[in-house]
Amino acid sequence: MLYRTAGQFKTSYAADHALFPVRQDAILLGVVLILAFVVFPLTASEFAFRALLIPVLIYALAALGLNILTGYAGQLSLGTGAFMGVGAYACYKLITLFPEMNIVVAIALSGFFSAGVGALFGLPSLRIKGFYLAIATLAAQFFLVWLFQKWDWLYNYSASGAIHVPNISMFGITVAGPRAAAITQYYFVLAIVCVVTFFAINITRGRIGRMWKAVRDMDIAAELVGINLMRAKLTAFFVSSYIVGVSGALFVFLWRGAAEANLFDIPLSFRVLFIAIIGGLGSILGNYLGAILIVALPVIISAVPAMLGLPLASATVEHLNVMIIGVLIITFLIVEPHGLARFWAVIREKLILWPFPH
Amino acid sequence: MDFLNAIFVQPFADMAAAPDFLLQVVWEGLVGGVLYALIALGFVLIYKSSRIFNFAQGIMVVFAALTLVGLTEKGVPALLALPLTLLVMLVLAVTIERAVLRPLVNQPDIILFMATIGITLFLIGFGEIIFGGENKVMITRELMIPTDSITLDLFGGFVSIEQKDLTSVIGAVLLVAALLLFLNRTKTGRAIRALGDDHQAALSVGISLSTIWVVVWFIAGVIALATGIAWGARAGVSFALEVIAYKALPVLMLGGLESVMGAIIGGLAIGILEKLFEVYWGQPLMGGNTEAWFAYVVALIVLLFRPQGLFGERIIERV
Amino acid sequence: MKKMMKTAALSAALAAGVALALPASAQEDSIYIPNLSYRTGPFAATGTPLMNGQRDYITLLNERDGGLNGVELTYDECETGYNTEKGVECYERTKENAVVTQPWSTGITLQVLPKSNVDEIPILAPGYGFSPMADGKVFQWAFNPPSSYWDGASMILKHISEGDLDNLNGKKIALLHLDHPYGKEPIPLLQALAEQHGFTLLPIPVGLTEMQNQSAQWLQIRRERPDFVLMWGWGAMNAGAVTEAAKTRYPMDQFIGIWWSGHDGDLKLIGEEGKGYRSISWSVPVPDSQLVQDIRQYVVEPGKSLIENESELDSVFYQRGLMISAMLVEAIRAAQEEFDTQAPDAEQVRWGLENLNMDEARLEELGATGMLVPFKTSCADHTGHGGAWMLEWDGEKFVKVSDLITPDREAIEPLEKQEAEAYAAANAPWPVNEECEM
Amino acid sequence: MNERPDHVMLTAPDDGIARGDVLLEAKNISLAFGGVKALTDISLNILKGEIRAIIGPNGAGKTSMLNVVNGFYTPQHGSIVFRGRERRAMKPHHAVGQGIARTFQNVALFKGMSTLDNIMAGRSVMMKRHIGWQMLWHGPALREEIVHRETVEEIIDFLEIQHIRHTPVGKLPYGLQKRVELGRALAMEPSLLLLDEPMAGMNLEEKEDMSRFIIDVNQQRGTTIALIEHDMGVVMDLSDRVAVLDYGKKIADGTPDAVKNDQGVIDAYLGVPH
Amino acid sequence: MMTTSAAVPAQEPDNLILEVNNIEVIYDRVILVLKGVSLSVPKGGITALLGANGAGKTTTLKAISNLLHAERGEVTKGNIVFDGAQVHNLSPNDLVRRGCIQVMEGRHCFGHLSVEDNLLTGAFTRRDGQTAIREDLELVYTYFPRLKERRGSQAGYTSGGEQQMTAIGRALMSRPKMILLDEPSMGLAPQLVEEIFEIVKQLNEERNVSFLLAEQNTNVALRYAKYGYILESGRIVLDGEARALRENEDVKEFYLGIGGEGRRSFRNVKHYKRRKRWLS
Repeated sequence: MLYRTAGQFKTSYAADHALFPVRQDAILLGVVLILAFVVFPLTASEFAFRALLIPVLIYALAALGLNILTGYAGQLSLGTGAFMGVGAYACYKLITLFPEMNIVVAIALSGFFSAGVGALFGLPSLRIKGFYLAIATLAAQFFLVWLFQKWDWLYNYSASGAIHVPNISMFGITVAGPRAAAITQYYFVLAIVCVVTFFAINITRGRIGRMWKAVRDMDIAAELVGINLMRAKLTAFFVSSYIVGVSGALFVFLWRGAAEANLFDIPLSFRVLFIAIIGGLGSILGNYLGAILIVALPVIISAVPAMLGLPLASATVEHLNVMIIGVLIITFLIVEPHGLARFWAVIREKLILWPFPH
Repeated sequence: MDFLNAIFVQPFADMAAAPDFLLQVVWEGLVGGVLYALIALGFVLIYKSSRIFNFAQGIMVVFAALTLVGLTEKGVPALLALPLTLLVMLVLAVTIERAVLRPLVNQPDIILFMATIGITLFLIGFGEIIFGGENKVMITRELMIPTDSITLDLFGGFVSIEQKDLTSVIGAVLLVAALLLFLNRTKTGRAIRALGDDHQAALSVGISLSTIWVVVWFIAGVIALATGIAWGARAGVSFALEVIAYKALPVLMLGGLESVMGAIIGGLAIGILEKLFEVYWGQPLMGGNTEAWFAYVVALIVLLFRPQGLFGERIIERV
Repeated sequence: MKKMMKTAALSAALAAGVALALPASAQEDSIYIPNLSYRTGPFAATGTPLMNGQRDYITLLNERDGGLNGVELTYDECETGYNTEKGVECYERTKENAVVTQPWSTGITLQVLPKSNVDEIPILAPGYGFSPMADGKVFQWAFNPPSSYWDGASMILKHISEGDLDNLNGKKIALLHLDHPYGKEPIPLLQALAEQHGFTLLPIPVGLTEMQNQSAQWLQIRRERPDFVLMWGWGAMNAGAVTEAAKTRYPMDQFIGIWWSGHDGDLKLIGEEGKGYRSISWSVPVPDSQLVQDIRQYVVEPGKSLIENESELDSVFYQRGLMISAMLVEAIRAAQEEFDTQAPDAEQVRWGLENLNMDEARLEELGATGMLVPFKTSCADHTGHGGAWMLEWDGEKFVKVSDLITPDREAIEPLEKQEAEAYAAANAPWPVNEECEM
Repeated sequence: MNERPDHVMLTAPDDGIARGDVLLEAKNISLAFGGVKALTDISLNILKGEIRAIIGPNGAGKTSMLNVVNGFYTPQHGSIVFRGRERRAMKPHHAVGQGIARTFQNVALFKGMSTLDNIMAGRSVMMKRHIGWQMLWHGPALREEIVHRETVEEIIDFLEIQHIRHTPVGKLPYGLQKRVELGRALAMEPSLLLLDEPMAGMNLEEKEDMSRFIIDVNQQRGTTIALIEHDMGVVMDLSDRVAVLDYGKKIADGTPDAVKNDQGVIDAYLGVPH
Repeated sequence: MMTTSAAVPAQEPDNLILEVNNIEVIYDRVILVLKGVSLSVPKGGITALLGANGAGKTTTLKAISNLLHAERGEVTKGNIVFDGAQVHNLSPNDLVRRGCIQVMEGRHCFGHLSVEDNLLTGAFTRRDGQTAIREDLELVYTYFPRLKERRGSQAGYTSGGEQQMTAIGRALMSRPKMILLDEPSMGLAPQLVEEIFEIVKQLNEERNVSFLLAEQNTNVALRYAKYGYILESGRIVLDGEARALRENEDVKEFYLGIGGEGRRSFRNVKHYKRRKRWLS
């Protein structure tokens, strides 16, 4: 009965098109936002910010970008890491070429570079499908990482080939760079992630989202109801890569503080893909749930033996960790192939009926 | 002009000037290509029979090689370790069939693909716990693989051919021949091909999926072991071997996910071409390491013109 | 009903928030020494003996002496797999009570370096990291004793040119390096020296994914026929390179590696064929030293070591691991004495690292005669530039084949200064300690 | 609510062609897939405002013919004249733009989307607001969404599928899926509607309903309809003219009665009652 | 619609090779396709399952041969007895072993395999040795002489009729007691259809193979079958002796295409029936 939807009637299409037609959903979101904006900042330690909260948000954003491409438009991509790299390097160049540029502007602009590169590598999707396309996106992955290494202009000819985030202030507060406080960075990331998520929800439920989903569910039929496949796929690559690029910029500027080309290599792509799939393809919420599971879980698992006082070597813990993640992925795929988001949907449906069984 | 010269003229002049070196480059590429082809073959077999894009093929190479070496390190004689390793690969195949494939039957491709990444992670962790992560020496001598090298004096220079490379090439050829014989001449082989052609029909005539899957994953395991021995003899056995699996993926694009011949020819072609490109164009012009992406870009370009790959059949879409 | 739901949700949220404030592993009566180790992944082969050495040295102190001046040393490994991302996570996880951080990868060092001024935890990166960290005025919290990569490059050149770099005029020197911050580190110095002394530098990068398949790189070497090949290799790359060198018939006596490319395990892979390969090193294994005997007695025999067989005790990397811990412990000891405290904090340990004096007498007291180059750090000099020896593979083990070689500081120092200043400028505001005297 | 609401019908776009004139003409169409002939030299026309049926045994090439008409396949020979314009090849989405909509033999709905979204997808061509407005949702994008939603709701009312508005279509029974698919085609406001086996898998009552929908669409909106159907009763009752295909060739064309009594048709398709 | 089953003498259970009792099939856990279908096939009989596209014929056959599982469908109610044993939990492989094999709609030959290899795959479940299999291969060739001529060609390049023959021959190779034959006439010229059905009849008479055939071509099917069931929207709406069905007015009207008298034209339906059919 906690989740009763009965009695909530919609009297206009506008109301039916509201973000949360069900009141309880809105309340729940409110609670989550209070948690994110008030409770966590009050309670979290610096370690929690840096190892849990900030990465969860950034990874969720990257997964959201990928999800638009894979979950909504049905184009499997294994090149997410490289597109994050494009965003990060673009932001780095913008900041170092125009030191006066506001960091928000720089991050927003860097997304466009990644979007452009993404759309370029999305071109093959017009002819190639399925796994062939997935492998084609690996071409982007390997080529771009190679480029990040070889094109020394990108990292301002630094000897190590790494880029470093300088101290950047906004309104007198240091938001990026070594001097930035974790809590500031957390709020900064949270704000951007919230805004992008809001936009993403709107895009995915409107005309463009329908177009993508149609292409995903049956591209031939989509073409035959008048959807321009090329437009639909390329916008998906564009929007997806934009978000991924922004997440890449945040990844380096608001979290890592420095980066080398290898950071954007294939494990990063897979990590984001895991998040999107475990969270649930074609769901916005899923990205957050997936990120919590994939990013936070290893951190917690590695802390468990120490808490229990088990004398396990750190390497063994790490091996076990890898094994557990592997098993978890398989288990989740078996139990709920549609991801955590579907899990939540089932729970929500149960809650609507609760306490009655049917 | 200099630029064009460096691209279109100089490399060929270099090739002509040092034919022994060119031969050496081609040979190196060929040896690499044979291994790519083997890995691609493992992918193809599994894909054909179960529509699973088996990402774990790379880690299976490592796991097989590690098991072999690990067993010898624990004091098992090499000639006993080899069948034992095969047994381990069989157990692995059965386990994967029971624990992963069977519960996930009929799921979308991407789910199965993710599951094989899950298997990859599991095997990485498991392998490291059991065998440790350090670089190990392939038991080349114990397996009676010759390790000397043959130097051929040619064109006023020399071509150096490692006997173990030669052995792995010959071994690979024999393995492929045996495999083709198995696929074409035996009941199980016929069933595997049938399954690749038409899943439903194969089920309908009573071909047992679980049996075939175990067989196919086991064969993939055998191929992995062969690859592991060959590659391990070149560069030692460690988890870094896993990355060669990435090299097999463009081979698959080029050859088609379902074509055995495609995997072999694609593998050889990519092995040789990437080496030539790296040595004559990549290193002088682009700062090297082009092998990281060359195969992908070639495959991508080919696919743009032939979306079904070099050996795939034309796809006719129906509604 | 709605209210109840809200309360429930809020309290759940609070609980989650509390959980986020993870308990730190604080212990009052001990000194917490975290180590960002890597015993997994493609670099595990080289990491493991180093970590074993570091760990066993600390265990020895705790077992034999009951700690350091009565305080237990808590050695804690956090596994990074040589992965920069994991490394940073480990850094964040362990920094709370740490008196030092040992990033164990040039990539992680570069990540942690900008934070050092803020977090105020000294970075100890012996023989790795950013070479200009030697400049203690700029990098107040970073230490890379006893020699930096640039020192290493300089010493190798000095050795192969028989003392006079101008002998290299007209020669071609290849730098086979891991395409990673670590491998790229010596390039600026080598380039500067190449210009100065008229030799050609040919950097040959090996990608992380190509470590075991270097045939393209060695084909290039065969074509270019460099007079010397220097190697900045790590993990599986070393074994691959030495194997390929043997195959390409590149003369082993023209092939020299940095100290991280001198791992017994790598060379054992090719045995006899690797004979003549040299690796510069600031540590030398001394199998029967007092220290190693103590380790055997107090750590290995009671089964407190993680080593897999005793022969590992005599390997270059294991003993180097011992020496690294020895440097750290000596710094802590110095801090204890200076500040008259049992458990010095990070700031005090930093002082200890700045005033490290590992002379031969001290080494002898530690039972480690000849195991480490003697060196001395100061406020301005965070490296010590102790120099190194040349080791050569005799087919079974590495043996010392040279006297102590010292780097050509005059050539290096200006470049160090310049790079350090550039770094500070790029990371402004970056505090510079002008009080240091040279 | 026994009477169908009158305001439902979105009228077919005025294409300047009078009722009874040729709307579409296929001339000498031949189509082959890698040597296998699917269609051989087929000519047929569709008149404005009629219900035109194409029948024939399975594999006779009926669906291929529809695919040629709406641009999904490009024939090797022959051309299509639609609304007076001749063409060999066109992209399917252009065909939609010109007013050709269709349904599919094996329901080609977007399975992961709700009924509402499926039908809304049919209006993709008519929705123009760009991504900037989409992101914000409020303002023009929302207004556009609501305008089209109203039209779609009319179709939903007409087809009586209100109750499954928010159900993912993958979960609907076959008969309802067919109806949703018809709704999606209607949302495109076509002047020519191609229906590929609209009655497949339906029982008599459902067929009667579907027939009524087809007739209403045809009569009230003036939409020209071409349909493929196996149920001879339906075909004979509904259609104005019937073309019979067999082995990719046209073997008969004419009024239902003429076709029914054509000996060639009886031999090839209807079968000889023994 | 009326049911004529009462008019037929009850079939003796031990004479039945197949008995399907009130099965319900659900796809993807939500789509109810069969809503309680019961039918039976006597030993040595040819029984036809008739109905329009999408009525559930194929689903019924797949439920029996257990190929449903591969399409995310499952039997949620009822049971299936083949040759005296409950079989609805067995794998297709087990069923073939027990002698029940399906020939799928649209032939489904293995396109890249030769005709002979196609036939040999049918013997996958057999354990009685090469000679026996070779003998059966020759037997199949005597029934389908055309296949012998084409034995070496890739099945994908043979004609529709040859593929249908290959598919049936392949099923024969498993030495079945019963063949579930799905739409054998699909896409075939009338003459070929007759040819195929003649062979079915021969096999039935000479080899004592029972058949359950799903057909849209009611006309042909009812000429060869002894008994028939008519399926509509997942329910059996009519069943009876083939002869009786052929005389039935409704069947004539809806399935044989020969106009019954007094039938209401679809054009004359004046309003929609407002019933919640989706709940059924």
